[in-house]
Amino acid sequence: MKKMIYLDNAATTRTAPEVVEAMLPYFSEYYGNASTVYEFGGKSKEAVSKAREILAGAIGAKENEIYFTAGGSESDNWALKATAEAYKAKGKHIITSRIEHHAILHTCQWLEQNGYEVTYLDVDEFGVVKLEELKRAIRPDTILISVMFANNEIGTIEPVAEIGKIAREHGVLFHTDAVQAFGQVPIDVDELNIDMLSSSGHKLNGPKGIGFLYIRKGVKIRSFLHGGAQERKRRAGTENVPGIVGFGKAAELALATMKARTEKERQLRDYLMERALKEIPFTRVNGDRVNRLPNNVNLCFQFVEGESLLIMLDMKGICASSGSACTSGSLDPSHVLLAIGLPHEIAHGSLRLTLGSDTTREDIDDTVDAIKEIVSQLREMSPLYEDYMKKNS
Amino acid sequence: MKKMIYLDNAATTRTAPEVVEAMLPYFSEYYGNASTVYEFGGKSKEAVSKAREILAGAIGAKENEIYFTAGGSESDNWALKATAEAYKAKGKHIITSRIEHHAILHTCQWLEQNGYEVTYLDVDEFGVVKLEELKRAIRPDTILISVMFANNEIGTIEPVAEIGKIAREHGVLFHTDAVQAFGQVPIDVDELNIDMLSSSGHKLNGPKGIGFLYIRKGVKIRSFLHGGAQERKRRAGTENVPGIVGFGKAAELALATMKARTEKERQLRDYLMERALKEIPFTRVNGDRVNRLPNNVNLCFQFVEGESLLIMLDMKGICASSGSACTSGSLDPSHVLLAIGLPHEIAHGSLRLTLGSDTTREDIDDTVDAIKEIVSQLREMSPLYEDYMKKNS
Amino acid sequence: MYSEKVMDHFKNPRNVGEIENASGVGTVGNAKCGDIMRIFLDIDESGIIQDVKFKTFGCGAAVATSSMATELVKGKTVQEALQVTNKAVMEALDGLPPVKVHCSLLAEEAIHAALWDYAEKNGIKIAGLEKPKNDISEEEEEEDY
Amino acid sequence: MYSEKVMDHFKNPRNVGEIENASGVGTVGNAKCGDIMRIFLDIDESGIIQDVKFKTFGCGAAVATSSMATELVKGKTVQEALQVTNKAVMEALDGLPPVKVHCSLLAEEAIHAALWDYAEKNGIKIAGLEKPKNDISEEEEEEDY
Ligand SMILES: Cc1ncc(COP(=O)(O)O)c(C=O)c1O
Ligand SMILES: Cc1ncc(COP(=O)(O)O)c(C=O)c1O
Repeated sequence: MKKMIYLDNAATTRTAPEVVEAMLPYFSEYYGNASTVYEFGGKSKEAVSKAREILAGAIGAKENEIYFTAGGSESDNWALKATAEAYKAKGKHIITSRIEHHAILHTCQWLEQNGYEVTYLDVDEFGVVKLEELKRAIRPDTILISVMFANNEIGTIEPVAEIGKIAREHGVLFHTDAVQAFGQVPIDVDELNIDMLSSSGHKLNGPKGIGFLYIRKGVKIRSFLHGGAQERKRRAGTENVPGIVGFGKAAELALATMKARTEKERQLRDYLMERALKEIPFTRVNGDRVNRLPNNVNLCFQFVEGESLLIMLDMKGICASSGSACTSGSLDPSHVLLAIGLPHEIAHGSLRLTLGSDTTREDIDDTVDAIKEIVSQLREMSPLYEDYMKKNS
Repeated sequence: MKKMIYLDNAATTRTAPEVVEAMLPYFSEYYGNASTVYEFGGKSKEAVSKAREILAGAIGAKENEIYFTAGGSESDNWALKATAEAYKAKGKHIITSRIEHHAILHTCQWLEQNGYEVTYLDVDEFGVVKLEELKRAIRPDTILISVMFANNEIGTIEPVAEIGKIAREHGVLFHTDAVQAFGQVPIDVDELNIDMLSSSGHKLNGPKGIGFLYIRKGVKIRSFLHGGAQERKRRAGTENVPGIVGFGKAAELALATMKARTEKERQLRDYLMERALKEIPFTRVNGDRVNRLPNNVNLCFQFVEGESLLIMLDMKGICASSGSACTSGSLDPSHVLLAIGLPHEIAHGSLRLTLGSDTTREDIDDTVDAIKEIVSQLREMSPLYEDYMKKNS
Repeated sequence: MYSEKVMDHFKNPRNVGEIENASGVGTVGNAKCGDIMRIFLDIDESGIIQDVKFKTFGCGAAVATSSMATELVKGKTVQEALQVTNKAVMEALDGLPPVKVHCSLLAEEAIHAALWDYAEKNGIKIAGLEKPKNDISEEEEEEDY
Repeated sequence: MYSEKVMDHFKNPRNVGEIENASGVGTVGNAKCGDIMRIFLDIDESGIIQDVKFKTFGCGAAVATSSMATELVKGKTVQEALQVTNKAVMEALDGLPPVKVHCSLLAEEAIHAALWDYAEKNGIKIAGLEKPKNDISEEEEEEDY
C-alpha cells in the first residue's frame, strides 16, 4: 500500500496497540461473564471495575456514576430519552443547539414526534452557542439542556462552564455530548456542573462499540435498554468486557499524554491552517480559531465540491472528511456549516482534517501540497469558478 | 490456577482464538470508519459486508435484512419498541410468553407503562408455549407475537414453526429471540415464517457487545438508536468493525461444526442428566427432555439453595449457574422455573449446566461427582431436609 | 463479591447441626424467598448459652451469617445474646453486599426466635425481647433518588 | 462505492473545458444541492455534434456522468443525442450507487439544456425536446415499504 496519511481522527481512530494488548486476555482467557457468582467471572468483574475507576477519575466523577454503553450514539439517545421520560411530570421542554451531532438531533426529532418541545439554539459564525439566547429559552417546563462539549465538524469548543452554571442556576439538568472532547481537553463534571456526559471509546484510540454515559448521582434516570440487571440495573446486556477494558486503557493513555500530545497537535493544526489560508485563494477556516479542538482543521474551498476533493485526496493516500452532502447520503450539506451561516455552495466545499498523535509536519506539508493541486484542478473544471472569474475580470 | 470446568456457556462463551485472529487486523491496521469515502474505510466496509453475508446466510435471510446491534438485549428492545411504534395505528396489543428473557419481559413492562397491552402466554410443565392459548390470544389489534426460539434457562426449544404459521395466518408479525438457539440449531427464517430475529455474538464463541436484529424486508420498522446513517439509516453508531467481523467468523465456525458438535454435546448432556437422576435423590430435570438445546442441562435439587451450590462448585473449579434468587439480585427465584410450575423452595435449588464444544466426558463425570458430594453436604445443613426426613421417617 | 471472612464462614461453617432437646429452637425465613435459618440453643440454669447449633437453607451469606451469629452468642448470657444485632454480625464478617444485608437480619431474628422459644418453654419473660416475626422478607433496597 | 468505470471517468474526465461561441450551452443543477453541470455543444450545419465540452461542480458521480454523457453524444446527431438517457449513462458507467442516480439525471438534463439553447439560438424546434428544468433536485429515494 502506498503511504497513507490518516487525517480523519474525528471519524475514528486507530486502536492503540497497548489497548489491544490490554483487551486480549479478556477474549479467550478471562472470558467469564462479569455478572456471575464464580471466581472466574470475578476476573471480568474486576477488570470492568478497574476501567470504570479510570474513566470516572478522568472526568472527576464517582465510579457508580459511569454506565457503559455501546458508544456515543447510545449514550446520547439514553440521556435524552430517559430524562424526557423521568422528568415529564415537570415538563416536556428540552433545549439543545443547531450544531449537535445527529445522535442528539435525530433523537430530539423523535422526542418532538412524541409530545416534547425542543428549542434549537443558534450559534454565532464561529459555532459558539449564544448564551443570551439560552437564558431566554429556559422556561418553567424546561427539563434538560443538551449542548455538546466540542463540535465534531468544526472543532469549536462550547462554553460548557457557562452553560453548566446557567443550567444549575435555573435548576435544569445539563447533558453534554463530549464524544469529541473526552481525551482532548480536561473535563471535570463538578467544576462544570455537568449532570450527564456522553463519551465513545473509538474516538481516543480505544475500541469501537463501547462508550459510557456519566449520570450524576441524584439524577432520576430510567433505563433505555431494558433487560438484565447489569450496570446497576440501568443498562441491560452482557458486559462487553474486552471493550470496557480497552476503553479504560485508552483513557488512561489519553490522559497521561494529553498535555504534550495536544500541544503538538495544536501547533501542527495552526501551521496547516496558516499554510492553507496563505497559499490557496478563496479559502476560509470554519470554527473558532482559538477555542477549538487541538486536532481539528476545517476549511472551505470556494467553487469546489467536497466529495470530489476527498476522492482525489484519497488517490494520493490522504484520508479526510467533508461536510459535503454527498458524503452523508443526503442532498443537504452539513447542518453545522449552514448553522454558522455558510451559503450552501460554500458549505459543499468543506474539508475536515483531524490530526492524530502520530501526525507529522511532513504529513501536513504533503497534505497542503496535495490540496493545493487538487483544488486548482477542480476549479478548472468548475462552472462556478468560471462564472466568478468572468464576473470579476 | 486449578483446572477449571466451564459449564456456563449459556451465560457467555470463550471467544474462539480463530475469531480473535479474524478481528485483530481491524483494530490497529484496518481501523478506518466503514462509512467513509476513502479506500481505507472501504476495507472496513468490505469486512462488514462479508460478515453480514455470512450471518444472513446462516438464517436464510438477505444481507439487507441484517442490522448490527450491540447484542441480544438491544435487538430485543429494538424489535419490540420499534414495532410497537410503527404499528400503533393498527393496534397496541402484543403477545409474548412468561418465560422470555428479561430483555423481552422488561421491555414489555415498559410498553405496558406506555399504553400497550401485553398478553403473557403460559407454558406447560416442560416450558413449551401453549399454542391453543396463543390462538385464542390473537385479537384484531394484535401487532406482534414475540416468543423465544429456545429458553436460556431450561433449554426448551419452542414450537417456532407452528407459532410462525399461526402468526402468518393471522397477519401478525412474529419476532423470536434466538440468542440461545442461533448456532445451536438450524434456523431458516422463511421456512419458519420469522419476521424478526434477535441474536448475540458472545453466545456462540464470538465477541461480547455485538449482535444483530434480522428484520424481514417489508416490515415497517423505526429506529431505536437515532443518529447517524449507519445500517441503512436504521441503527446509528460507528460500526463496531472488529466485533462484526468476529461475529461473522464465529457464525461461520458454528455453522460448519454444528452437526458434529451438537451431536457430541447432546450425548454428554443426556449422560449428565441420567447420572444425576440416578445417583442424586430428590433431583428433577427441568425443561423438555427431547426438544431442548443440545448443550443445556437444568436440574433441581430439593432442600438445597442454588447460590450455595454454585459457590461450592466454584470452590472445586466448576463454573455453573442457577435460577436462584440470590444470583439475580432479587428475592424471587427464576420466573422461568415458576412458570413451569415449580414451587418457590424447589426453584431456589436449581442448577444450570451448559456445555461447550470442548466439554469432555471426564468433565461431566467430575461435575456429577462434585454435585453429589456438595448436595449431600448442603442437605445435611438444610432445615428443610431435616423437616422432610422427620416427616417421612 | 463476598469478603474473605464470609467465604471462610461459608466454607467452614461453625456450629452446624442440631441439639436434641434444645432449650430453645427458632426457625425464621421463608423458603419462598430462599432463606430459612434454624437455631438451636442450649442454655444452662444461670442463663448462659452453653451450646448453639444451626441449620440453614440459603445462599452463601445466609450460611455465613448463621455461622457467625452462632459464634457470637456462644458462651454469652441471654441478655448479651440479645445485643447481638445484625450490624454486629455484618461487622464481624467484614461486611456484606447490599443485596445480602437481609441475611444478617435473618440471623439476628433467628437468635431472637430461639430465645423466645426458650422463654416460652420456661415461662419467663426476657426484657427487651419481642415476639419475632417468622417471615423475614423485605423489599430490596432501591437507590436513593 | 463507485464502479471502476466511474472512477476512471472521475480520475480522467473526458472533454473537460469550454467551447467558445458554442452552438448551445446548457447549465443545470443547483449549487445548493451541490451539483452544477454545464455542457457546451458544437453542432455543425447537418446537425451533427462535432464537439462537446463540460464543466461540473459536484461529487465524483457528477463528474463521471458528465464525462460519460459527453462521450455518448459526441459525433451523434441532435436526434440521437436526445436518446441518450440517464439510464444509458448509468449503464455505460456500470451503474451508480442509489444515492447518486440523480447525477445521471442531471447529465441527461444538461445535454437537453444545451440542445434547447441551440434550438432557441437557431430558431428551430427539436421534436421531442421539452424545455429543460434548470433545477434538478429530487427527493432522496426511500426504501419501498
Ligand atoms: C434468550 C436471551 N435473550 C437475550 C439475551 C441478552 O443478550 P446480551 O446479553 O448479549 O444482550 C440473552 C443472554 O443474556 C439470552 O439468553
Ligand atoms: C459529537 C459526536 N457525538 C456522537 C457521536 C456518535 O458516536 P458513536 O459513533 O460512537 O456512536 C459522534 C461520532 O460519531 C460524535 O462525533
